[in-house]
Amino acid sequence: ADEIRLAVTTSFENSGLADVLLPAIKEDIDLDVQLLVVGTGQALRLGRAGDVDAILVHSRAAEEAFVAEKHGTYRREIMYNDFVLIGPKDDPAGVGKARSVAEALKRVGVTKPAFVSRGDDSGTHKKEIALWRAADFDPATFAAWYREVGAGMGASLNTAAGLDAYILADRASWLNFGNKANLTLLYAGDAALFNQYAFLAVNPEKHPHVQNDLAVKLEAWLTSPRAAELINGYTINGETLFTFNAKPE
Amino acid sequence: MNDIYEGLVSAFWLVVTFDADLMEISLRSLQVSLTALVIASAIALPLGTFLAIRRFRYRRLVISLLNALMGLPPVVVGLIVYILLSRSGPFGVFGLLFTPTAMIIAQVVIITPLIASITHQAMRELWAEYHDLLISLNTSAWQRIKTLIWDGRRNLLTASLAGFGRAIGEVGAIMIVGGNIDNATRVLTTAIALETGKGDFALALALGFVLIALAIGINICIHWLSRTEREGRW
Amino acid sequence: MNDIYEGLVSAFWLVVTFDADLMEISLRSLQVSLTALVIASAIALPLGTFLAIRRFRYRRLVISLLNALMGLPPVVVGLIVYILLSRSGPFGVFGLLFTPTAMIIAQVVIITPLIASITHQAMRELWAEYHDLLISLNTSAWQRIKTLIWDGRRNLLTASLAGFGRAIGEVGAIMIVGGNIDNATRVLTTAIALETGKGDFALALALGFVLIALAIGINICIHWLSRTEREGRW
Amino acid sequence: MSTILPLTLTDVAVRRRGKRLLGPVNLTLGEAGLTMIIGPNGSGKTTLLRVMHGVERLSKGHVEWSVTEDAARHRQAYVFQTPIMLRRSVADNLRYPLHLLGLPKAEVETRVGRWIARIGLEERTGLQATRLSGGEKQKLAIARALIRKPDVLFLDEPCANLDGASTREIETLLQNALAEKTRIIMTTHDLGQARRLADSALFMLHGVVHEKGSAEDFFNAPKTDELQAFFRGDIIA
Amino acid sequence: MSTILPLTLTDVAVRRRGKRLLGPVNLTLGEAGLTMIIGPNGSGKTTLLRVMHGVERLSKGHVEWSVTEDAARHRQAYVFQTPIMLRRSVADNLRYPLHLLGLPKAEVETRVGRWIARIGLEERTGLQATRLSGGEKQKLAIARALIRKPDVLFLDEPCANLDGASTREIETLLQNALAEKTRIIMTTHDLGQARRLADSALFMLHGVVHEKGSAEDFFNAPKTDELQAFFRGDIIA
Ligand SMILES: Nc1ncnc2c1ncn2[C@@H]1O[C@H](COP(=O)(O)OP(=O)(O)OP(=O)(O)O)[C@@H](O)[C@H]1O
Ligand SMILES: Nc1ncnc2c1ncn2[C@@H]1O[C@H](COP(=O)(O)OP(=O)(O)OP(=O)(O)O)[C@@H](O)[C@H]1O
Ligand SMILES: [Mg+2]
Ligand SMILES: [Mg+2]
Repeated sequence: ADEIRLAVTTSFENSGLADVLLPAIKEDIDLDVQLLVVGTGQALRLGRAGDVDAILVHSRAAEEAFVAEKHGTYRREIMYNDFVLIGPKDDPAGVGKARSVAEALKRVGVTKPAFVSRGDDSGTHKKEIALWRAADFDPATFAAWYREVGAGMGASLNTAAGLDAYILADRASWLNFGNKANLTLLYAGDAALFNQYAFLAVNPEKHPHVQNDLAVKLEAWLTSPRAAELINGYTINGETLFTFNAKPE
Repeated sequence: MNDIYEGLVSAFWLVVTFDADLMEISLRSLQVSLTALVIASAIALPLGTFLAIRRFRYRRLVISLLNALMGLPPVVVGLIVYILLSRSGPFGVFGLLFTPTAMIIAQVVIITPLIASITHQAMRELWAEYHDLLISLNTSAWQRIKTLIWDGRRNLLTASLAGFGRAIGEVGAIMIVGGNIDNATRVLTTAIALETGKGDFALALALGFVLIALAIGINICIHWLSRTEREGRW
Repeated sequence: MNDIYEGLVSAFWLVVTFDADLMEISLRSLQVSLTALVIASAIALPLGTFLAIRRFRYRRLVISLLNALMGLPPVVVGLIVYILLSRSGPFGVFGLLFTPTAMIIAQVVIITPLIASITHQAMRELWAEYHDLLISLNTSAWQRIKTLIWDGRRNLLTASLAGFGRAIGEVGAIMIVGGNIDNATRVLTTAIALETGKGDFALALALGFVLIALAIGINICIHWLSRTEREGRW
Repeated sequence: MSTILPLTLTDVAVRRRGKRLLGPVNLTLGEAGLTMIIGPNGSGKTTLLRVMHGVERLSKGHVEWSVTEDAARHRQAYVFQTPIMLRRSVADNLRYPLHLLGLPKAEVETRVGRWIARIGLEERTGLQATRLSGGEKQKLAIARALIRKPDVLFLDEPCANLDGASTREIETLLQNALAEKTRIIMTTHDLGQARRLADSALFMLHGVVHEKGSAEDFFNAPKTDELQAFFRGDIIA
Repeated sequence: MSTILPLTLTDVAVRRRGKRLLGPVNLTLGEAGLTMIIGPNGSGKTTLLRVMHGVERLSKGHVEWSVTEDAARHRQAYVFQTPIMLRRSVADNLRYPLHLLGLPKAEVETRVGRWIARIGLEERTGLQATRLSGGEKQKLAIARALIRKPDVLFLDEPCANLDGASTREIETLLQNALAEKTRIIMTTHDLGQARRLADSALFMLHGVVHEKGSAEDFFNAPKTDELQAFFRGDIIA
């Protein structure tokens, strides 16, 4: 079978979806997908260096820059999931009572309970900053209750669990996360929390050795009805994690 | 390749401009690693020496175990310390998780077997030399250990430096128990891991070069202070 | 605490059921670390011995440097090896990135200074003992190195075991250059890091215990084979 | 001062890897005087001495003093055939056993000063002991043994590397110690020295005590052929 | 067989930390015979011997053979005052220098077998050399030196720990070597041995050659007061 290298973010890997998709890909198009699980920035770097054939990330601005620099020819949206606000069960900030994510963050910003931020420039981190801005806060001015941990989604959740802190996570990572401790899902559902994943094949003109044909094949599969069925059908504890939204070409 | 060059350049600028963040995390790195080194040495030097001088039933087993513990995966040490120190763990009440203290504890666990093993090896020769005399003088076990450590202090340098090296370069454990929290528990290695994850390889390398320079500086200082080689044979 | 207990239990079950995945990544861990150990030893044992026997102008500096390199942060080594092996790097054409070979290269870089330093320290005493005789017999540098390594082979055991320990427990570098690709470059430590990230502490710990058991097993085997202590003085 | 003697060896044997290096030895050493152990190379003199002092593991039998083992240990000193120098200065080598005894600092310094003068190493006080010449090391080892004022002193060829004058000095020191009731047990290959110093003597051969007696009988009227041959300097089968 | 002699020492001095251990020494050693170096402990005998052999770093002056340094090195052997045993079996200790010479295996084994028999260690062949008795070690070190058939042989108190018979044997071995034109330079504290063996002699005192001469003059008509005192066994200031 052919092998293709795909760099993905930790949040995608942590969701467990890969364990469903990869065997199906192998079966359908006889392709071994080798996943490199790294930070968003590192995934884009691997693509820029031509060390992987394609990337699957969720950080629109960075993706567009990647395409603008001609490292990729286009980005193809595949699916989305959503971000959720996690926090301690007793919810001192009252996030659970909020009616929008902006309100939820306002409550946090005012009460100043422990809050863990990814702090690693990842898609999730960028989203979190954008949400704070939308709620009229500037995270750069926050005091010590706002902890930038500079780590991946799983590590950050571990830290939040240890600190009994609030954190913004993607739903997939949260559902798959084993060390929930005293944490619980407090707020979800605002449209502002949508999290779009996109597939970018590395530009073969820049990197002649990349296996663009395989990347195209993979992209075709990921956007196929078969993928839609698997992605939409993937659940944990009865909850759907991802929504397929690739547009046919 | 370019990244390496850029890394060197930005390392240079970070250092000459006395970058405040860099200073802070460098100092924290040093503080954590040196404290861990002192504590681990205080345990490991006598322990390794004891194993060199004392024959007991399960001695070989203990030594094999110690050697094996040199291979303790830092991530696992980090996890166990995390579990013990977490709120729901037995030592949760002390609130040590995500503090430099927790990082020191993890590093002590990691480097103690290494220092003890090297100490054991270094002390065996000296003990073979001193064995008859110290037995003849009817010394107690503790007196023997003190004598060997003192007269073999130069041989123990490598043990301690190896421990320091492992501590200052370690990232897996302290990431878990320290949390890499900005302005609180971020040290050089966790910062490097962070920048690597961000894809900012040049900055990661710059920090790496600073760390290596720090390690080299400390080693040269120590060698100079102890004059290890100065009095050696020609 | 519960996690630790669960970890032990699932470690037990993973092992007794000969879990296929576990076998595969354990074997890969061993293969990578042992290969790295052999290569690093082939470089470091003669190098360390050479530094013990030869006086040259910058000898002390070289030794300090070697000691400092014991503190090479694995992440930085990983990064540099990555940059060199990357498609856009100088050795990109070999396509070694994200293969076990790349992991071996990174580990060799990490453990060679450690083994060489401990070797240097261990060989100094023996050289002091043999010095006059080997000079008197007009031996070449290479003959001296061979004689010291052979007659001091027991003292070198700790050096090699320390190198092995560091290699088998290492995660930072091999994560970067190996990529932790399932069925290709996943080893025990990277699998542990992965499970930790998922918050599955019990599984992470289980893998950790398997790794520790492996390290202990290997150490006991080696001790038993080399009978290090068997002929010792009483 | 009560004595820790007599010393009794009962059925003592030392085996290493199936080879018997010593034994069976049955022996009682009385309270006073100097016992000289002689014998060819490899006959077990050193092993016997080490067994008596308790630094060699026995394969069989036992060694007893008139007091408990621990009490006896404190009051013996041993000069090894190859001097063992602590990697410290000459003065610190002499201080070491005194510090172990917990003597007051002033007392330590007086004794150390006196002994350094006695062995003529005033100009080497600060030198690392391992750098001394062969003979100087031997003298230092003897001083380090005598400085504790032991009741029983074991010496294994103490004068092997000494010049004539030093040998004489050491012999004088030993005679002074004998006069102060120190019990001395030593080996030598210098038969002249053996005659000069011994009150009683043992002849070791192939790991056993082949002949023993008071100095007079032993040197003037050796009973066994082997001892006679040894005195003639012949090779003994 | 061309000889590497004479050996010339020009203005040689050895200083360590500001102290002069040896020198200035000016000396020429001719082609044949046995030169005996005697002197009190710490007078510099060992240092002088080591300087001649080239294992001691000079602070001043130079040491020259009639051939290049490298050629000379191959043809000397040295027996150290404290025997240095390789941590190998007795037989391997003897094999080692022969392997270095690259001799064929059969030749190595014959020589090793012969020498083990000569020093009477047949029953110790496989024993780790470090476990030998003091005298056995010394005999092994001598055999290891002679087994290479050196042109020049340095011996530093080779008989210090030997019994009478062994001393005699070694003296015979040395005389045989002399008969085969080996040049021998040695030290001893045994004045009897010095007289028996020496063709010429040097008296070391305080790091310099205080008196030298042919054996006859040296032993029977010592010129300096110090040497006379030394022969009497007196202490020399
Ligand atoms: N492990 C061993 N196996 C076999 N033989 C051994 C072992 N250790 C020591 N020996 C032998 O035991 C003998 C006794 O040695 P010992 O040192 O008592 O002799 P010694 O009488 O003091 O001789 P010397 O006069 O040469 O000092 C020696 O011949 C030595 O080779
Ligand atoms: N680094 C040093 N500094 C000062 N003195 C030293 C140093 N090294 C050696 N010495 C002294 O140099 C002297 C010369 O020693 P050497 O070994 O040549 O004497 P020797 O004549 O062989 O004595 P012996 O008969 O006791 O073997 C000794 O007195 C020794 O203490
Ligand atoms: Mg002996
Ligand atoms: Mg000497």
